[in-house]
Amino acid sequence: MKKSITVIYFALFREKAGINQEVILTEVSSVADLFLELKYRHQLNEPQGHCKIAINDNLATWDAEINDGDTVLLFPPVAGG
Amino acid sequence: MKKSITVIYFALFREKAGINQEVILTEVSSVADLFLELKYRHQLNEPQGHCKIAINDNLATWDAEINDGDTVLLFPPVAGG
Amino acid sequence: MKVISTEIDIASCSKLLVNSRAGALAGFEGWVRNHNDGHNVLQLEYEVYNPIAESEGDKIIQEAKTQYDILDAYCVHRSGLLEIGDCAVWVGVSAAHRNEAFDACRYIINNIKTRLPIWKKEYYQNGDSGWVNCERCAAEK
Amino acid sequence: MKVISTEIDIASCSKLLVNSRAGALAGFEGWVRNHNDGHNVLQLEYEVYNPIAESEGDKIIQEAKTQYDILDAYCVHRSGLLEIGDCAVWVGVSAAHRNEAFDACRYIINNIKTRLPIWKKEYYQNGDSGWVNCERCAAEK
Repeated sequence: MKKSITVIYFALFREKAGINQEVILTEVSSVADLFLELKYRHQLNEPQGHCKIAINDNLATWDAEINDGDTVLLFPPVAGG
Repeated sequence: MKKSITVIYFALFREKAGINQEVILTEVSSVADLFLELKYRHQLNEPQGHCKIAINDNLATWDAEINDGDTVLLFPPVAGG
Repeated sequence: MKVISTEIDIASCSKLLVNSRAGALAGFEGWVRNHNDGHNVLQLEYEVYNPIAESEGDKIIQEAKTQYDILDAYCVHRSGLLEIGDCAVWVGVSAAHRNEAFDACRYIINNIKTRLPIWKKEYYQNGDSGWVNCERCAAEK
Repeated sequence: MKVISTEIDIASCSKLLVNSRAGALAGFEGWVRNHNDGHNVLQLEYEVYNPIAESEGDKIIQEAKTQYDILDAYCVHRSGLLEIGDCAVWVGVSAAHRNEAFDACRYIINNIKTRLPIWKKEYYQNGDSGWVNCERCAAEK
């Protein structure tokens, strides 16, 4: 069954995707696989190791599971301070 | 020939000596020897390594020479900050 | 940890750490520089995702309190448009003794720079702009 | 380096280091604690021999500028009677990057504590008072 996921893009990723957010239907199960799918979809080429993903406002590990209805935040390389 | 030296005492040394300053006549030639003489004179028992001496407003090494007319500042162990 | 869009009032932040058992306050202020990697920077924009920036910042402060013998710590980060010389981030750590305060302050700012969802867009003199990626941060650490 | 007998205005001191090339300010504030070596401290008196404290302080700042890649540094130390919580010493260092600022700030405060003609007399709750000698400072370093 396909899952419905809300994806929110930040900073560089928002500019590259050309959108703030979108709802996608996907069959992937892990955060890492979702990241790959989104990279391909929007031609993002930042390496996974420099990026972060949050699910429902919590930072997630790359092997975390994606569930139907999740809101996923896609963070490009950060530069605080 | 005896040298006339003005000695000024600070903090703990001033309290132990019971005076702010005095003029002494001495035959010693080095700062280290003067320190020994003053320790004996006023029963000071702080080890030399924890103390400092200045001659005419400049910090001096222990082997520096004492000259007639010098003003010597006797500094007990410091505790800035 | 707080993310704010107005000027950081360092004196007020510092007062939050006052403690009669504290002998030391180590502080760090990050200022907007007029240059970066050879470019002349005119101004800077911070995009921050506040909910996670604040929760992750609190987590970093908690880690510092566990790892170092300190009394208190606090961090404020700006969001939005900043000019050269503006304070972008402040970290303060109080402790009985100074070594712990310095070590914890460094731990906090190092982690703030690499773990919080904060992005920096620089606007250059030549009209270009660009997002600063984390490569420089990693090298600086 | 300045020795003053009135409250240290940290915000004003900090402004002296503002520099558009600076990305980092590392700061240290030394506060009067309510305890030391198991004694309850009520207040503290700093005796300072200003001419050498200032010249030696300037020398320490100069050494820091030579040894670390920093832009500027400044230090203010109080003299006279201080209460618990008062700021006794402030050190600020500006640099392009933070590691140099932290290292230089630590170098300066470590040397301020051991090289300047400054003496600290503590007044305790039990009515006693005593000059703090440098043994604790050496251990703290």
